[in-house]
Amino acid sequence: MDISNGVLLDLHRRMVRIRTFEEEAGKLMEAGKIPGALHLYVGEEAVAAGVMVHLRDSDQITSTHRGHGHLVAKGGDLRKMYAELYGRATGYCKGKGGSMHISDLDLGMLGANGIVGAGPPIAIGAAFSNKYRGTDNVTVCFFGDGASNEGTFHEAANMAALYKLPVVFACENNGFGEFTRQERHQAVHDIADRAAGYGMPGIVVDGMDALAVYEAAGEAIARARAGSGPTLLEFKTYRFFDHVGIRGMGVIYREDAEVLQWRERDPVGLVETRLAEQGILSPEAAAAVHEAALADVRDAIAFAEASPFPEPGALMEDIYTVSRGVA
Amino acid sequence: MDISNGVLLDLHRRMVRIRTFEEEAGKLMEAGKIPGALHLYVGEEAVAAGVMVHLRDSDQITSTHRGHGHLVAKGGDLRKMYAELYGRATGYCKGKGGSMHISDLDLGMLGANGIVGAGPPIAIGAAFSNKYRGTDNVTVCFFGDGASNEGTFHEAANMAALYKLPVVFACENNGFGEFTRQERHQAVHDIADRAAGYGMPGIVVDGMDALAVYEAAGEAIARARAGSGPTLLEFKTYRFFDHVGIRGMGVIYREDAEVLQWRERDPVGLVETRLAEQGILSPEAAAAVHEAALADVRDAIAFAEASPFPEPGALMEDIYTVSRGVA
Amino acid sequence: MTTIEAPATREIPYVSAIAEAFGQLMREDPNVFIAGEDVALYGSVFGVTRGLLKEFGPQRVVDTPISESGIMGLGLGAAATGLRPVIDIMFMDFMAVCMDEVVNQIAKIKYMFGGTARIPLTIHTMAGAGTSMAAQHSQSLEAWFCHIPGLKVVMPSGPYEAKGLLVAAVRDDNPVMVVNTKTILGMKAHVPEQIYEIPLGKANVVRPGSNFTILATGRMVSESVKAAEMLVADGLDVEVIDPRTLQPFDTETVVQSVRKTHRALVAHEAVRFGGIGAEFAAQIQEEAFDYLDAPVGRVGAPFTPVPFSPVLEKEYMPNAEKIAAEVRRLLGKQA
Amino acid sequence: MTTIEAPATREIPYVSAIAEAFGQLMREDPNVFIAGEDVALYGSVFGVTRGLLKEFGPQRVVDTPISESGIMGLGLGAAATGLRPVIDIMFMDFMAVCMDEVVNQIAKIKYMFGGTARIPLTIHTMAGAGTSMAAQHSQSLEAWFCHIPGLKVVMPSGPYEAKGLLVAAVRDDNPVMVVNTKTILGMKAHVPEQIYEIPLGKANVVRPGSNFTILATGRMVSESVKAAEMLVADGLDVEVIDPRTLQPFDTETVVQSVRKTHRALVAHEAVRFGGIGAEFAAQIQEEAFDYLDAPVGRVGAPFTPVPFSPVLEKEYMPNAEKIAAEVRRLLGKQA
Ligand SMILES: Cc1ncc(C[n+]2csc(CCOP(=O)(O)OP(=O)(O)O)c2C)c(N)n1
Ligand SMILES: Cc1ncc(C[n+]2csc(CCOP(=O)(O)OP(=O)(O)O)c2C)c(N)n1
Ligand SMILES: [Mg+2]
Ligand SMILES: [Mg+2]
Repeated sequence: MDISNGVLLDLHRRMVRIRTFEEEAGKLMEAGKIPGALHLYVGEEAVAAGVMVHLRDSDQITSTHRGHGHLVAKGGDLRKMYAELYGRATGYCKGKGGSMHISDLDLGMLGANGIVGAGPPIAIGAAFSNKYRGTDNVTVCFFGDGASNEGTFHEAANMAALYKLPVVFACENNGFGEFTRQERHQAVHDIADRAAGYGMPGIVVDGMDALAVYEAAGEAIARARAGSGPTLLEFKTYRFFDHVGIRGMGVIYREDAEVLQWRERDPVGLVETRLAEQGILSPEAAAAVHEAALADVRDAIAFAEASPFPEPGALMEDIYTVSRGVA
Repeated sequence: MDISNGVLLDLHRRMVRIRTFEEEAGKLMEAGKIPGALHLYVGEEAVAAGVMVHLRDSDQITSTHRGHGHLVAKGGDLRKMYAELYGRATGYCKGKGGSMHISDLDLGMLGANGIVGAGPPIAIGAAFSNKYRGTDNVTVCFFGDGASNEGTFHEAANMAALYKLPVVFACENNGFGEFTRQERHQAVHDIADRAAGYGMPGIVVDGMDALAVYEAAGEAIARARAGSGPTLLEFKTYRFFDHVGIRGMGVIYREDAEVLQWRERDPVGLVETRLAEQGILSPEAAAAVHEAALADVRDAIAFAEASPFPEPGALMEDIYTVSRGVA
Repeated sequence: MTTIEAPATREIPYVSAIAEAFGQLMREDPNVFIAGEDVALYGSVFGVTRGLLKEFGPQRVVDTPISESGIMGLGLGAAATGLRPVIDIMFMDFMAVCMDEVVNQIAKIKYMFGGTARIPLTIHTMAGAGTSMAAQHSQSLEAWFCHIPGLKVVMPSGPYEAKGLLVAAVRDDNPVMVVNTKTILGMKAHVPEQIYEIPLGKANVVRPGSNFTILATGRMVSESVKAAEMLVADGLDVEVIDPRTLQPFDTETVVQSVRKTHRALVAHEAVRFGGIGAEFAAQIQEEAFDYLDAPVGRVGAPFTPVPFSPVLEKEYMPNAEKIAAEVRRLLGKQA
Repeated sequence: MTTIEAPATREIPYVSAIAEAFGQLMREDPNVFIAGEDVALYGSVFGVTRGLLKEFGPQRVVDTPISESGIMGLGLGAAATGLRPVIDIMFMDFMAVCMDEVVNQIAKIKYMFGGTARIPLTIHTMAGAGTSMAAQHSQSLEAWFCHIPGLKVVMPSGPYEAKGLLVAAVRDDNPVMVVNTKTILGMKAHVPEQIYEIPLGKANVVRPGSNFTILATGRMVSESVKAAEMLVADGLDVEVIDPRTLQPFDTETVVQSVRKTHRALVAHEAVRFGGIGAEFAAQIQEEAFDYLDAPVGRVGAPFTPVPFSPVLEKEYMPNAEKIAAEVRRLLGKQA
C-alpha cells in the first residue's frame, strides 16, 4: 500500500497523543486526582491510530473499557476527555460517565463500555443503520482477546456476515483478559481463525507496527465501505501497563522479561525509527510532536482541574429524552 | 467401523421407537389431547439413535425443545414420557414440565429445554463434573442450527476446548430455525466450520444415515472418553413435520418438493433398506419392530390417559430442595 | 391518511390492533423498522407482524438469527444513529438472554453519555401464563424493567390500549418496553382505525366506583372488572384503574382514587413476591395512609415457577374469582 | 478442625471473612469448587479468593474465560451432577449477561423436572455504588432475583454475616445468591475462626428499640444503626433489623417488631422504585396494618443510573443522614 508522508506523520502524531494522554492520566490516577478505574492503552497505540486514520467523522466506532486511545485517535477533544476523567461538568459526559463511558456521538464514537463484549452488537446496529440510511459509512468495533469469548461477539459476527454489514471487527489481542493469559482463556492461538465460522475473512496483523495496521485496516474498511461485508482483524499487541493503572512490571501474572521484550517493539518507537529511516521525521521533529502533545494534554488537564463539578441537580438530569414536551 | 448386527438392530429399533412415539404424539396433539406445544423429531431419528447407542446410563446428554427423540433413544420410559406430555402426576416431571422439560436424571438426560441455546453451558458443566469426579463419562450436547447462533454455544465451545472437557457438541442441522432457513440465519454452509475457531475438530455428517452418525459419534465419544477433548459434529438432517405439530407440507417457508426430496432419504427407510440388503433384517422382522414400538407407545398412551392429574397441592411442591430439614 | 373513519364500533382483536399499529407507524416514519425472530416471512409466531414484509420489504421487516443479544444490540446501535427500531422478543422469558443490552446499555447510555444520546427504541414482547407452555414461556417479568432508570414500561390491557400504547412507545424518543399478554391476543374491542396515541404515564379509570379501588395491569384489568361485577353483591362499588404505563407510574390518579374509596388492592399476573404490585402498594400506603381503612391488598401469582399441567396452571393463574376473594378477605381485616 | 479457638474478639475485615469461609468450605467438602474470572491466579479482583489456588489447586479454583453465561451454565451442569459449585460473578451488574442461566435454568430446573434435580449452587457477587465505577459497575439488583421462585438470596451486612451466610449458602442444597456490598469489604468485626452458619431465612435484630423499626439490608444496616444513634436526640428508640436473607424473607420477625414499635422504614442501597423495600413495605402494612401509626417509609437510591462523578455519586448514595431525615419526615406524617 502506498502511504503518503502526510498520512505517516498523521499516524505518528495520533500515536504520540495517545501515549502522552495515557501516561499523564496514569500518573494523575496514581496521585489520587482521578477517581475510579483507568484502563490505559499504552503499548497498543498503533492499533487505534492505524485504524482511525481511515475513518471519517461520520464513521462510527464502538470502544471498550480501554477506550481513551480510540477517542484520542478519532480526534476527540482532550479537554472534554480529561474533564470527564475528573468527573467535571465540562466533560464529555458532564461527569456522569467517567473513563469507562467516554463518548462523542458527533465523532461517531459510540462509547467506551464497562461491559466486556457489549460493543459488537451495538456496532452491527450502527452498521445496519448506515446501510439502511443509504450512507457508505463504516463502523469499526474494537474488542479485546478476552471479549472474543463473550457470546455477544459470536452473535454480532454471525449477523454482520449474514447481512453483509459495513463493519470491521478489530480485535485488540494484547495477550490478556485482565490477569488471565490468552492461552488460559482460549485454546486457539489466532482469534482471526474464528472468522471462517461466520463467513468473513479473518486476518492476523502485527499490532505493534502502525503501518501494518494501517494497511490491513485500510483494506477491511474499504471492503466494508464498498458493501462487500465485514472483516475480522486480529491485532497482536501488548499492554505495557497493568490492567488498571500504570504498574506494568513486578506483577503476578506475567514476567518482567516478557514486558521488556514487547517494549523493544514499542509501537511509538517503531514508527519513529521507520519514519526517521525514510527521512520523513527527524528526531527534532519527533520531539516537537511529543512536546505539542504534552502541551495539549497539560492544557486539557488544567482545563479539567479548573472546571466545576456538576451541580447537585444534575444527578436527576439526562435520564430520559424530553419527547414531544414530556420528559 | 465394524458394527455388529446387534448394534445395527438396536439402532433400528431406537429409530422406530422414536418415529412411532412422535407420530402418535403428533396426532394426539392435533386431536387436542396433549396441551401446549410439541416439537416433533420425525425425520431426525438417525441422529439421536446413532449417538445414543454409544452412551451408558451414566453418560449425560443435554437436549432441546425438540427432545422426545433424545430421551426415547437414551432408553426413556415411554409411559412416563407420555404421562408428562399429558400433564399427569405420573409423568417424568409430575406434569410440571411437559414436552419442553422432559428429563430423566437417572439416565443422564439433563432435560429438554425451552430456551434455545441453553444446553451448551449446562453440558460443559456436566462434562466438567465428570472430569472433576474422575469418571470417564461423556456428555453429549444436542442443539440445532438455529441454536448455533446463540452466544451460549460460543462460550461453551470455547470453554470445552480450553479445559479439554469430555463433551461432544452434536449439532442437528435440520435446515431451519423455526421458519427461517439456514441460509437466512447464517452466512456459512457448514456449522462444523466453527469448530476451528475454538480449537476442536469439526465434522460434517450425513444425519439421515444412521450408520454415518454411528461412526462419527463413536469416534467423537471415544475421543472425549479418552480425555482428548471435545468435538463438534454437524448432522445434516431435516424435519419432516412443521416446527410445531405435524403439518409438514403446504407451509409458507419451504416447498413441498423439498420435503418430498428429503423424505426419499427417510432415515428409517434408509436403515431398513441397508439392513435388508445385508440380510440382517427381513421385512417381517422390520414390521415386527414397528408393531412392538406401536404396542409400547399405545401402552404408554393408555397409561397416560388413565393417570391422574396432579393434586392441587402439588403446585407449591418441588420448588426448593429440603436442605437439612428446612425447605 | 386517506382512510375513511371506521364506525366507532369497529371491533378488532388485540393481535390485529398491534399489526395495524405497526403498519401505520412504518408508513408515517421511514426510520421505523422491525427486527426479530420470524417477524418477516412468517409474520411472527403470534401474528403481530403479519403482512408487514409484503408492504415494507425485508430491509424494514427483518428476520434475524436466534441471537437475542445481537438483535437487541442491533436495535441500540441503530437507535443511537438515527433510526427508530422496534425489537421483537418473542416471549418475555427470553429477555433473560439479552438483559445486558436492555439494562446496562439501552437504559443507561443516555445518562452515561451525559445526555448526548437519544435512544428511540421500542422493545416489544409477550408475557403471561395460561397456554400450557410451562416455566420458560410464561413469565411476567415487568417488575425487573420498572426497577431500571432509563426505561419506560407499558402493559396494554386490551386492543385499544395495545394500539395506542404501541404508537406512543414507538413515537417516544426513549426506550420503551411494550409488554403484551399472550392470552388476551384474541380479545376484541373497539379500536379506532386511524393512528392514535395513548399518552405514556397516564392511568385510566376503567370502571368508576366509590368504595374500593382495584389497580390492575394487563390481563388483570378485565379480570378486575369481572371481579368488580361479582362484588356488587357484597355492596361494593369498585373502581378499577389501569395504570397502562408502569414506568413512569401515575401515582396521582391512583392515590386520588384511594383517598376517595379508602380501600385498595393491586392485581397482576406476575409472581406476587417482588412484583410491581409491591411498589404500587407501597406507594399507595405512603401517599394515602390517612385515608386507608384496610391494608392495601395484592393479588399475584404464587411463589412458584409456572407449571405445565393445565390443572396446576389453572390453580396458578390469578383471575377474577381470586381477586374478589382477596377483596373480601381484606374487608375482613378492615380497621 | 485443629485450629485453636481465636479470642472472641478476633476482628477481621469482611473480605477476609469471605476468603476464610471459602477455605473452610472447600476443606470440609471435596465437591466444593469455585469458578470465575481471575479467581485463581489473581485471587479475585476483590481479594475474596486469595490463597485458595495455592491450597486447592487449579481443578478446584478455576479461572475462566470472560463468558458469564458459560460459567454459570458450567455451575449448573456441575451442580446437577453431584458437585457443589460456587460461581463468582465479579460485579453484580454482570449478572445481566447470564440472567437466563440464573433465572430460567438454575432457578427452575428442579420444579420443571418435577423435583428430581438438586442444585446446590452458590452464586457469589458484589453489589453497590460508591467507588466511582459508574453505571455499569455499581448496581444493586437483588430485587430481580428475590422475584424468582427457586432462588434464595442473602445480603450480608458485615464480616460476621459474610462468613456465616456464605457457609449456609454453600451448604444449602438450593441455588443461593450471595450479594456482597463492595464498599464494606474493609469493614472489620468479630468473626469466629471456626466454621459456622447463619441460618437462612432468619432476620437479626441488630439493635433493639421500642418505638421505630428500621429494616435495612447490606451496607444500610450499619448506616441505619448510625441513623438510630442520631435519632436518639429526637426521642426515638429505634430498632434496627437486618433480614440477612431477602428470599425467603423473615416476615414474622419484622412484623413482630412493627407491632411493637408502630412505625417502620425500609432502607436499601438499590434504586427505591421497584426495590425489595417495596415488597417489605407492602408486607408490613399488610400484616401490621392495625398497628401502624404512620406509613411505612422507604429509603433507597433515586431513580437514576449511578453517576461517575464523586460529587454526584455522593448525592446518589443512601446513608445514615438520609435515613434519619426520612424517619423524621415520616413522623411528621403520623396519623
Ligand atoms: C461482562 C463483563 N465481565 C467481566 C468484566 C470485568 N473485566 C473488565 S476488563 C476485563 C478484561 C477484558 O479483557 P480484554 O477483552 O482482552 O480487554 P483488555 O482489558 O485486555 O484490553 C474484565 C474481565 C466486565 N467489565 N464485563
Ligand atoms: C432464547 C430463545 N429464543 C427463541 C426461542 C423460540 N424458538 C423455539 S425453537 C426455535 C428454533 C430453534 O431452531 P434450531 O435450534 O435450529 O432447532 P430446531 O427447532 O430446528 O430443532 C426458536 C427460535 C426460544 N425458545 N428461546
Ligand atoms: Mg486483552
Ligand atoms: Mg433447526
